[in-house]
Amino acid sequence: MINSLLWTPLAFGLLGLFLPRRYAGWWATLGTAVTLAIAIALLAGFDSGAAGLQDSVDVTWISGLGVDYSLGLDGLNVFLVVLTALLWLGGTAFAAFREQERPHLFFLMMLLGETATLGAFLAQDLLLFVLFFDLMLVPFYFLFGAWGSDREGGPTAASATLKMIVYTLIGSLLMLVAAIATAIIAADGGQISFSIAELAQHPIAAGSQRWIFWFFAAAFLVKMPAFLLHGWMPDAYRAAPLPVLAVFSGVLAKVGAYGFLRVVLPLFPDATVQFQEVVLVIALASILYGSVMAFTQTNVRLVGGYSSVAQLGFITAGIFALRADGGDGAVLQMVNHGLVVAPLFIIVAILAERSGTEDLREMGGMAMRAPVLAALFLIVTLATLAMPGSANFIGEFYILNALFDAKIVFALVAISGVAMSAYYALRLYQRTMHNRRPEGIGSRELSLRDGLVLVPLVACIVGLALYPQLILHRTDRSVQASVNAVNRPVEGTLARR
Amino acid sequence: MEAALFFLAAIGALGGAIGVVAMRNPFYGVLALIVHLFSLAVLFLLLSSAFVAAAQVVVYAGAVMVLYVFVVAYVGGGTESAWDPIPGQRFLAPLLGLALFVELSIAVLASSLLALGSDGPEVGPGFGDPAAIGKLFLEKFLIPFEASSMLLMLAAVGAIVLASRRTR
Amino acid sequence: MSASSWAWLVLLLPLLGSIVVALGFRAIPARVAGVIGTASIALAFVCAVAALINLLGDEPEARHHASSLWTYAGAGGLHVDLGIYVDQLSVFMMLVVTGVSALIHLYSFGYMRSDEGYHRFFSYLNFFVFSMLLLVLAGNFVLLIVGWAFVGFASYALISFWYRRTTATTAGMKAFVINVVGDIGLVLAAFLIVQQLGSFEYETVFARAPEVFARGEWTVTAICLLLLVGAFAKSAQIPFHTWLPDAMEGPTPVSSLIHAATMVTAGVYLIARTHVLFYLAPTAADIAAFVGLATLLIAGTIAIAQTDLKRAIAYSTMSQIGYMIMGVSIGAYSAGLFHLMTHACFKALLFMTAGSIISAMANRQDIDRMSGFWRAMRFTSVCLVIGGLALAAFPLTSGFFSKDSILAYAEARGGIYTWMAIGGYVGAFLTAIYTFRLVFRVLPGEPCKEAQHLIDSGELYHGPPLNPANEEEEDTEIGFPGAHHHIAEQSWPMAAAMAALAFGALFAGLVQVPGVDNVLFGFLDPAFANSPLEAIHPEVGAEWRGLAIGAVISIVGIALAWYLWVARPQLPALFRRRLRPVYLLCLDKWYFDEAIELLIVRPALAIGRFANDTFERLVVDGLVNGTKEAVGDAGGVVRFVQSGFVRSYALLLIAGFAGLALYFLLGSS
Amino acid sequence: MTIEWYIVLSSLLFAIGAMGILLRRSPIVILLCLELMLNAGNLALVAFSRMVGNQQGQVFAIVVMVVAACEVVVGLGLIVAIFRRRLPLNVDELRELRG
Repeated sequence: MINSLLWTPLAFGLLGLFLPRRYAGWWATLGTAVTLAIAIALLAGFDSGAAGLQDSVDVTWISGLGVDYSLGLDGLNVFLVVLTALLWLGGTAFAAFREQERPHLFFLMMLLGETATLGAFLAQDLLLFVLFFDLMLVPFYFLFGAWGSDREGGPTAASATLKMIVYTLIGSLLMLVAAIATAIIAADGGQISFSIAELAQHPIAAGSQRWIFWFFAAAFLVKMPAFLLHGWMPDAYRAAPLPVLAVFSGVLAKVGAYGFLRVVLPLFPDATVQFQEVVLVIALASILYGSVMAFTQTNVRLVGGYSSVAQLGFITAGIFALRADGGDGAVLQMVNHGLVVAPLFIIVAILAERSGTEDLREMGGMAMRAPVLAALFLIVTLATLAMPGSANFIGEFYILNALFDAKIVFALVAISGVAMSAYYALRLYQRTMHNRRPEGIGSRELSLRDGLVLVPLVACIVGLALYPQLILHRTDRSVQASVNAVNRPVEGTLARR
Repeated sequence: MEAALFFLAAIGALGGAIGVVAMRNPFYGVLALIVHLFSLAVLFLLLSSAFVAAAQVVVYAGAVMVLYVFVVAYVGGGTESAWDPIPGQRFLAPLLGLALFVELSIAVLASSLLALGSDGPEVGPGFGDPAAIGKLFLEKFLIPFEASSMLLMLAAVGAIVLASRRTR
Repeated sequence: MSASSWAWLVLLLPLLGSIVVALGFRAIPARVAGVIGTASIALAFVCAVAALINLLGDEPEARHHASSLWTYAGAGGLHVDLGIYVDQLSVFMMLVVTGVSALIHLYSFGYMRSDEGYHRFFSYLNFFVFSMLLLVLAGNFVLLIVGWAFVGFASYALISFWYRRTTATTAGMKAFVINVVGDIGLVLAAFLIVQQLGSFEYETVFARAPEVFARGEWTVTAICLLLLVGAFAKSAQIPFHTWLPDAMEGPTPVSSLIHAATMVTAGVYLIARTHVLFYLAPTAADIAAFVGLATLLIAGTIAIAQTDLKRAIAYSTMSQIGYMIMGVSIGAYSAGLFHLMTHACFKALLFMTAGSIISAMANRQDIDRMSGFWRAMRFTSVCLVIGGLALAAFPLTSGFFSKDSILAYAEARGGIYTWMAIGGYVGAFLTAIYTFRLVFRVLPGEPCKEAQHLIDSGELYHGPPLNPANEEEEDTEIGFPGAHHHIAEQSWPMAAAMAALAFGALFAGLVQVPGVDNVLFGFLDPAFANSPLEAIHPEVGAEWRGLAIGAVISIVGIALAWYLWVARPQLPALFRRRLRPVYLLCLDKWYFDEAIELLIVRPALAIGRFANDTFERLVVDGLVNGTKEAVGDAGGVVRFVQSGFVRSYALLLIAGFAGLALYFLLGSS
Repeated sequence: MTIEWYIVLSSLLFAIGAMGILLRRSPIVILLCLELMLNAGNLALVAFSRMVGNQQGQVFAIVVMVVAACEVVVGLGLIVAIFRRRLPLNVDELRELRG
């Protein structure tokens, strides 16, 4: 089951190469739909009472190095897997509704991206995780570089992509080194194993944890991206084709946050405790900086991009509150943010089609003849600003509550990001949909096809708003296991000091 | 007798090798290599490896060298200029060659291979004859054998593709 | 059915109405949408009455029920139910909200008739009622916050309902952001509450609070101050009030419903709901009372100087809510709620009459242009006078009894609260003056151009639609407007709604006449029985003394207004010249907007610009470029090696091999 | 003669071949030098085979010859292709790998 989940997209992608160009997009959409069906079936069979892995696969892969082909579902990743499948379906369908250049390759890359991302979420072996984490880069490198748009007076798509790749690759290489070092140090001359579960049983010495922690953190923080490591984001976001950006921003950023919960907390508990406040400072800086930037941007994509920086800051803060409720909130918020940001970029694509520009200052009044689009956009906007009543609010509420109990000062600073998010999200909505309509900006209703993509996503937002417990209930056990790994050695650390 | 033969062959091999490196004209280089290969064949015989020696003569000195001669004749000799565009190459290359020789020699001679100082064990008359080698190839080393046949075929195809008169 | 089942139904009906109208915007004709919207609220009112009857069936001490549908969010030690809490307070609020809302829906049915966004309007309006009911019915703090934010959103959506107006969208944004600040206060309060008391549920929190906190302890004070941030933002109390006057950009029924009768009183409800905590935090309660007092005075002075009809009424709303906040903060819970109820009636009525007049003025709101409407619109004028009398607390109107019950309590509590009562009477004097300033400027005299047109032709005057805020010509393409709003005289739904409210404005006070009957307090008081402050009751004699003072103040104020604006109309201009600084201070709203702009908005934008222009370029990209240069330098070395000469690669290869061999040789010996 | 002699001779030939590769610029000569190195390896293989009294070394000497033959074929094919394209037959001027 889990194997078919992982490899279905790639299989469809490869088979799609043999179809006529016309059908490549539909075939890819079918592939993502099948993947989503499998993911939902897995979710339906998910036992929320269990903390451990479910549906796991564990095959020895490279026995000499102790690398296993090991996949598994637990509360941490089950919803992220479903989210991945869902957003990929949306993004692929949205792309399939439009003419693409070289459709075979485009959709192959999309589907390869899905397999890689699912692999990163599912991997239970450190080296396998690193492998998939890096594999994710490959399709997006091509998608951004080859199908992206060059910016007048700015960098070309290729150079923007190169910047992104250099950033993330540096992080990835550090992570690779760190992963190998972890396994070797943990093995201590014995049989090397990369299994995350086994490594968590024998945490390595606190001294080694320190540098390894930062190597992993570098990879994850770049991916998110966090403050000061986000330099690649503006150029890459401006260059990326929007359907691809929807899945990229919706899912790939979460891999970084997920990595903290899956790898860093259980494997490097001492370093996590030691550097908690440093990471929190980075998270806070991301929240504030992302928010401030989001409300000064004039490019619609960058509003979304910087708001993601802020949101990922919240998620990081939730994880590094090192409390169960913070972790729960972080996982919930990862799903929420994915669910929100993907439709946001799809809407941005629709708006850009209608107005011929991506500059907020040149837009306006588009709600006029497009009430359905306006309503959907409004819901997405409200969810983006985490209005109470949305699942995003519950996520932020949990995160901030944990932070409030753990480090009150950080919580007080972080919460100002909430007010700013209200401003930038509404500003985006107002400047595009409301006010007077400049000449030459079309106000057309959502087409049925785009509606088919958007409405289900928005329905998911509304559904989760009514019942966020759906996620919280299933993640709680696993998050606690992950967080307890940190809190267990706290006393030991204190004693050692 | 054996020693004399060895020294003769060794001098031939060395001379051939130096000739390859030193001759300005590739054509002479090829001829020097042929001398070198024949000398090596003699050395192989001294090491009671009849089949390898025969293969050396037939395959190398025969077939391969003919190819070289053809190609050199085709592309023309052409001597190299004395000036070397890479700084330091002239100076470093012999140095490294010397270093390699010294290191290899030390590595082998200083190793604790006991039989190194001997002539080797007595071997029967069948040692190294085609039958023995063939038996090994077809039994113990079947996979390398097949692999090398595959390699040969690929190389042949590759050479045809590379050298074919296909205009773009 | 139990009271809580009825309450669920009350909650459900407006939501259903909203969803049906929204989804059926293509299928349902506009009129039907209006009927659905209005009927769902009217049904909700009926259900609320049913809930009341059910609740009255219980013993007074047992009149509270909690009910929950499902676990909304429960993990990691937190637990939130989707639950409601029904007691006297929530039933009372439910009745006020659904009752007034039903009438305002009816009014909107006529008022918005020719607006293009009819479906949207009713959908939003129903959603607002749902949100408000969620706010008052919520059974825990998280759900309270949800309702709190929902009404904020509904308010935003309705303020910027005519989204073609840039002034409307800006005002909506302002209201929303200030309300979010309030939400944050509540969220932080909820964090502290769950940290200290371990639950969000009202019942648990209020039961545990007296055990956990000592009176005056800083934590409970902090909780209450944070709650106050939320309450002030929502109830437009200083310094969070600046959004309310701007919110008048919305259609008039919205001003009537949200920004007069219901939403802005949420802060009052909140303080009443958490009175247990406020009792434990006397400092916070006093701060709230003082802010209420300050607001009622400052807003009163501002209202005297305003020339925009709706804004003037908006400032009077702020002022009246100041009374309520003061009341519930000092312990006059039932009295504060009493004033909330009467205020809902007469303020909604006043806005409706204002809407009627503005329609007749072709959407102009400047009272300097208005006069002589008494002859043009008799029904509207009568309603305006009734509303004005109730607002000015003219004897025997509803406002008369409710305002004085607050002040009488303050006097009875003594100490500094006596001074608050005096401040309250000063405020009442101001109220009478500014209210009748409006009445006397609009009604008597020679009819203005628009009024004359109405008298002559019986039709509304139609000018080119202008934005009342900045006199810009409106973009009438779609969404806006209102060239054809309607007036009460010509639209029976509007007239019916106004008549009902006028009845309430005149007689609602009679439910609670000192020494005569005790219907309202008798019902509400048990809900506050757990606060010792509830035990203080002003004596009947003292109350009547207060009523007498109130009556004198009211009549004197009205007379003064008559003298200034009817008998000697040149006097106000003289005052304006002589007392120019004071006049400007009032006209410019005490410069709160400017202060907020200077202290918060400008710095935030400056930081944003700095981040965008400087920081991003120098530090973030600088970091990158620095790295790039470092990589470039390293690349120079590599490039030297990477010369493209195959032979130098070979050299390196062999050198590497030789080096490796050397390493092993040295290592083995 | 003892095996040592053969080994030392093999090392010497290998070093000469390596040196030749480093010094010469004509691709043909470089190929020839490669042959030298391969044959030096062959000599070592056969010598060790004799030393151990085991024919496996000879087997691999023959495999090396096969590889050498392939390399020659491909290498010469390349040279012919270069010549056909009228590119200079000088490895220093074929510098596409420059970074």
